[in-house]
Amino acid sequence: MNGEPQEVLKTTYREAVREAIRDAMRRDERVFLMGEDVGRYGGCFAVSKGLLEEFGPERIRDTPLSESTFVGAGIGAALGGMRPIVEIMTVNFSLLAADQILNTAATYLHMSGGLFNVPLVIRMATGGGKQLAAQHSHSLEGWFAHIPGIKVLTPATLEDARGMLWTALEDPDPVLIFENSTLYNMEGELPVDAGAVDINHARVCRQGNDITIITYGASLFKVLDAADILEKNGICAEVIDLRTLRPLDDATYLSSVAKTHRALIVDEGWRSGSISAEISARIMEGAFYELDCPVERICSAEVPMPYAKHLEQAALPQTETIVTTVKRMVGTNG
Amino acid sequence: MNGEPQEVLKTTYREAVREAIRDAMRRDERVFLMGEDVGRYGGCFAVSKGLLEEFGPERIRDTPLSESTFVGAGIGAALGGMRPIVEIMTVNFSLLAADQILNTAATYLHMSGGLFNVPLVIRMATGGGKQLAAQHSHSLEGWFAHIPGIKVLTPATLEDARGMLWTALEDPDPVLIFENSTLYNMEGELPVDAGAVDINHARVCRQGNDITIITYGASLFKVLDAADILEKNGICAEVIDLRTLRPLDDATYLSSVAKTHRALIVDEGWRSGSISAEISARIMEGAFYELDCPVERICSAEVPMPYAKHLEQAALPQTETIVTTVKRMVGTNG
Amino acid sequence: MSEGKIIQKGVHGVDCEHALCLLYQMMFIRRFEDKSAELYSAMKIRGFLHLYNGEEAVAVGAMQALTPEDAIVATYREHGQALARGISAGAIMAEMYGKQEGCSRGRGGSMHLFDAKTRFYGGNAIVGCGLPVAVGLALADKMQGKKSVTCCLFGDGAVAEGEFHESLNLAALWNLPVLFFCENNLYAMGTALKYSQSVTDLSKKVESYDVASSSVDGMDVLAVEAAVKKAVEFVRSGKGPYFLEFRTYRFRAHSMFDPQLYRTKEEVEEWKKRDPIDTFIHRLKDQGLINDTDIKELEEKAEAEINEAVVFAEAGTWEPVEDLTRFVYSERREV
Amino acid sequence: MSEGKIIQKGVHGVDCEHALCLLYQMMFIRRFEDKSAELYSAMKIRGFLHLYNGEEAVAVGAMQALTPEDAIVATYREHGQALARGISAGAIMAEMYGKQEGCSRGRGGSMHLFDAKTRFYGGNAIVGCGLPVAVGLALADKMQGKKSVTCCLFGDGAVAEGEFHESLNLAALWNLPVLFFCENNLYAMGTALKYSQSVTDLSKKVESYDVASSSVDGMDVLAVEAAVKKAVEFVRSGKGPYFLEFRTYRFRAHSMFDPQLYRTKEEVEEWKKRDPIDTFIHRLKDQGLINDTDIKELEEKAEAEINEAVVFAEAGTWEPVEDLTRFVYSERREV
Ligand SMILES: Cc1ncc(C[n+]2csc(CCOP(=O)(O)OP(=O)(O)O)c2C)c(N)n1
Ligand SMILES: Cc1ncc(C[n+]2csc(CCOP(=O)(O)OP(=O)(O)O)c2C)c(N)n1
Ligand SMILES: [Mg+2]
Ligand SMILES: [Mg+2]
Repeated sequence: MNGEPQEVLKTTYREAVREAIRDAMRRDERVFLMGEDVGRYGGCFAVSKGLLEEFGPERIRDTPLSESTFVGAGIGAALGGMRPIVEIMTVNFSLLAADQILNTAATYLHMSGGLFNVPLVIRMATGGGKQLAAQHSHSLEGWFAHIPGIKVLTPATLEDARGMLWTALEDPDPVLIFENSTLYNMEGELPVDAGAVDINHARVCRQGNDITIITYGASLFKVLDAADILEKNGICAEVIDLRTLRPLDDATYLSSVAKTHRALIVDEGWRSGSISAEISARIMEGAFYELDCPVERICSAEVPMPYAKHLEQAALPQTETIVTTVKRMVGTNG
Repeated sequence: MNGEPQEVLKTTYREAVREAIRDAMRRDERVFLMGEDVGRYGGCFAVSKGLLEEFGPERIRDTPLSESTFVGAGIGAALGGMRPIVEIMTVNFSLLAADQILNTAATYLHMSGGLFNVPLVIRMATGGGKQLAAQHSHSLEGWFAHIPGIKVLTPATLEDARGMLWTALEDPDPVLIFENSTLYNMEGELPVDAGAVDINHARVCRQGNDITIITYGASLFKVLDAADILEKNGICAEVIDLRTLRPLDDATYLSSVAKTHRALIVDEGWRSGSISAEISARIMEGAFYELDCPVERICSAEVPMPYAKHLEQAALPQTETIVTTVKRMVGTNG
Repeated sequence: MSEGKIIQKGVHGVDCEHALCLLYQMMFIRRFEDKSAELYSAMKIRGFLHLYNGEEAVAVGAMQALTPEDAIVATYREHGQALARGISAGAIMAEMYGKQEGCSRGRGGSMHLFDAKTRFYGGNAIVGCGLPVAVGLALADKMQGKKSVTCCLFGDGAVAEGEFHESLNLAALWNLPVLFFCENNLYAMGTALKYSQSVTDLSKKVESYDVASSSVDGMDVLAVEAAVKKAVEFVRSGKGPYFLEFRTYRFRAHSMFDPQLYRTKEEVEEWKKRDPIDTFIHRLKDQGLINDTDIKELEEKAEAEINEAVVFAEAGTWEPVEDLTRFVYSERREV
Repeated sequence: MSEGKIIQKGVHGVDCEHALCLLYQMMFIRRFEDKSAELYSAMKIRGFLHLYNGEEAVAVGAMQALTPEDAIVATYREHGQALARGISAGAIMAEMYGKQEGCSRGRGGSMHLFDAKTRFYGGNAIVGCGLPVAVGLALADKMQGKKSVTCCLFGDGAVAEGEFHESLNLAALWNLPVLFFCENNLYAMGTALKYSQSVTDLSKKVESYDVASSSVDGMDVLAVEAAVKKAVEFVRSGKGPYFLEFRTYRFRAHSMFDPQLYRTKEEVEEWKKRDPIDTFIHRLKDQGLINDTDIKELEEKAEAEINEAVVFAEAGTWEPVEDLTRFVYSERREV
């Protein structure tokens, strides 16, 4: 890159995802979008607004409420040479398609001894924070990351919202993309020529020496806020956006921990059996002797999400808790 | 208990589960069993053989292949005052009912603000080792343990196969019981008056000072075999059967680690995001300063289960690996 | 209203008192929904809010034939269903405020109204998930020798879900006392029925399970009531499940986030001519059973009651944050 | 067989060569299954083994009308389906041995036979899971302007699954070229159809999606062939999906672990009178198209071929354990 300023555009996370879909549809006629209300309604989060008009009902397909079948049909279409993007409105409804995801999409390549791969992309909105209560607020991306055979992406930034889809579509295997619904309105700038991004590496979003804070998705911004506050308190946190939850990029966070000797994981999923447990276990296995104090986790409380705002906010990881926890941890000597 | 020898009976794990069901059906007329082929076929693992003849088709209900609906109907029946035992043939098919388990059974009490609890028991066979390949060999009990609102039991012994069901039926909330299908033929003895067992505590199956090996389900026996071999090598392992994966009994394994200063977790689930990651993370959080070396995990390889026997066996945790790993770990000084 | 009218027999032989009661309930629901929308804009209510305007006749008509022992499994568009079943407006409003005086302690919100006394099992927000639960409730009642029926409400969108098929089959196979009540408002969010069903005549599907069914004008509260009475009798007498399709229409957006790109204003206006409240008033007036003063009285009564509900909700208290993880597991053991 | 016979026209105008080819395929499958059972007892084959005895006419008849461009989604009882589609007996046998020369490299086993050349997409062991996949394959073919059809095989048990309902609806709604082939052998494991369906006439269900359908005697290979030909023509001409019910019967146990408590020996014997191979031989003999020597020849040929397959499997090699985690993700990137 030379020194000239890159041309940038103001945009939102929502528009970045939409632009990614549009771009994919234009580039590759095998790509199509299918899901509930992606067409005539314009997408339940307005992500696909306008795409029906641009690409027509053959390529922007409204489906009936049949999650298992339209996900399975996505698998079939992928096997048949297309590059489907299946939208499950929110992760909460993905449970109806759990069988197709785990038992079919994730196993096809293996059980056919390598004959049939499934180049399918499934997008879904995820996360709490909008007072949608117990059946509409799950953060199950870490849970899905348990499954071998699929990849799990969690774009937090505009760059990733814009760029991960294309990389996912180039992937020969099933990729799940989780868009945290609280991010859709996030504004920012993107280079006009923004395009595909790498999905194999975590990203160090902020350099620091005192502690490594590992996170992903919407929590990234709480962590960055916390890091700002901590800086004012003389604590310099290194912040890592995992970006991809499966496969995990161990090297990035392990080498950070080798530098900072402390690690905190912030994760909107329920604590027990979360992806943050996995990362803690891997730090245990890969950087135990580097640690000055135990790795800690800040996760969502282990409760189906309550509706009342004060309870919901208490259930989710918060900047303040991150700040206090880090202060305590950095105060600790191993 | 006095010194008199207890009267015992020879039995198998299968018979112990059957006896537990029979006992429950006799004691409480609200109890009934429902699932695929539990009646006329006699249960796909012959667990419920003879029960249809004894209790009739009203209480031993063969269902159509409709996992989501018969699990949901179990929830409804529990809400309606019955004490259903729903059998999902194997955990592999439970994915079709994942929505009812996570979004309904686990949330009802909470989203109704405590009004409606769901006293439902779901039993399923789990595990690999029988060359059933990629769609029939999952060990998802640890994965289900991520979900708040349910309890997860994994009986490994005859006592627990016999006793956990009754305790589960007395529980006001949904309980999932995972029976490892390789155990059904296991023989042993049970007191004639064997009955309900506690489900809140892990069990120290073998005392030792050199290392704590934490496991559950069918792996318990591989671990016990390994402990025997290790003993001959002068290494004395403490073996813990978790018994219940949600909620985890932290006290038992943490106090053991405080004694042995080393811990290994053996778990038939896939490694990433497994229950063993959670335990490792909790040891990190609760006993870091007690550790002489990093906690390690032996899990299944992250691969949909291959059919070929040598590959399947290579994918599963094995006694030999446990022995080598422990030897290496005990050789390590922190 | 004047004493005399109450004992008069009116429309279809329904007595006037009853007709007014139906009318009042519908008006009440309408006003309650409008108030909810206002309070949403005022940020007092949050989350998803799905209003029932236009569909009032369904819930009001349907609940008439049920006894307190019967069970109800409702959807996320269930304010009207809950009110018609007799859950207090205050408890519902407080719920939407997130107060612990709410019918679900503020844990549920608009989509999760619950009530034990009236056997109101939610407020369920996963489309179709209530169908199997209703089958199970009916099974429990039947196994216990009770004469109760379970009424399961769901939308036209739910018909596409696999659980619809599984639940109708199981209820029919086991001859269970379930009332399947489909509120066919022609849209599932922005997806018109014709884009989600290869056959839009839903009774065809139901036949294939050997479940008795009929379709009813869901904009006519008396037609709904009559149809439900028959269906309840059928089910209660042990003849197995019954399916009723209520042809209705949602006047407002799907939820508070819906630009309604998928239908025309004209279509909505056309349906509004069949407004279940206006048309019912018209009929009652035609028969000389009520006059404008009566209506005004009813409106004022509803307004007052709803204001009380709002006052109740406003005065409600927040559950302490320390209690966050309560109600994940029960606090007592069963026996 | 003597030259002359081959060109003779026989039963229903089917030429003799073709009839013999059908017969041979059925005999081959039968012998293959018996051999598999033997090898299971000899512990050469492990896992679940679901045999096709009694149902041979379905697969053999069905595959006749398909072209190599058509796709097939099969079940876990699919040896016969795979053989009839043209996957080599050696590759299947080696698969069941767990050898890397198997059609799925020994990773799949009996329940997961795959073949790219013949577009044979498994071997799927979750009941019903192939239905949506078939819908998607048909969608892909249609969107790419291909004239292919996708044939989805499933059992009567699968009809109860929600995915059946969802998939029939979607295929009909989108007018997709799917052949839904239901092998109705009256049982799902030990559950007779009448215990799993409120309406056992499956064509009733299919009507409710506006999907064309017919029921065929699955014990008559010529009837199957004729019905499938018509169905394929219908689907290939763009008229949408087609549902065929094959009425058949499984002569053996569900799998190798099945005491068959749920049916009587008499029932099995009754059905065996309709053995698709015996009855076909009988007809061919009646018409003087073959004699005992011919049959013996065919039997010996099958025996020899199957022995070769076993030799091939025995000689196969084990995939190195070091390769355990291959085929979890693809080894190349797509373009
Ligand atoms: C399983 C599932 N999929 C998707 C959604 C998102 N969603 C909420 S309401 C709705 C439309 C349902 O339409 P219908 O059943 O007709 O009920 P209506 O809203 O018209 O009353 C959808 C798609 C959901 N809640 N659950
Ligand atoms: C979803 C699911 N539930 C249960 C099973 C276990 N199971 C395997 S085969 C079978 C019976 C299926 O019967 P049917 O569809 O009629 O096929 P058939 O075996 O008769 O060929 C069952 C219940 C399964 N494999 N998948
Ligand atoms: Mg609707
Ligand atoms: Mg069958």
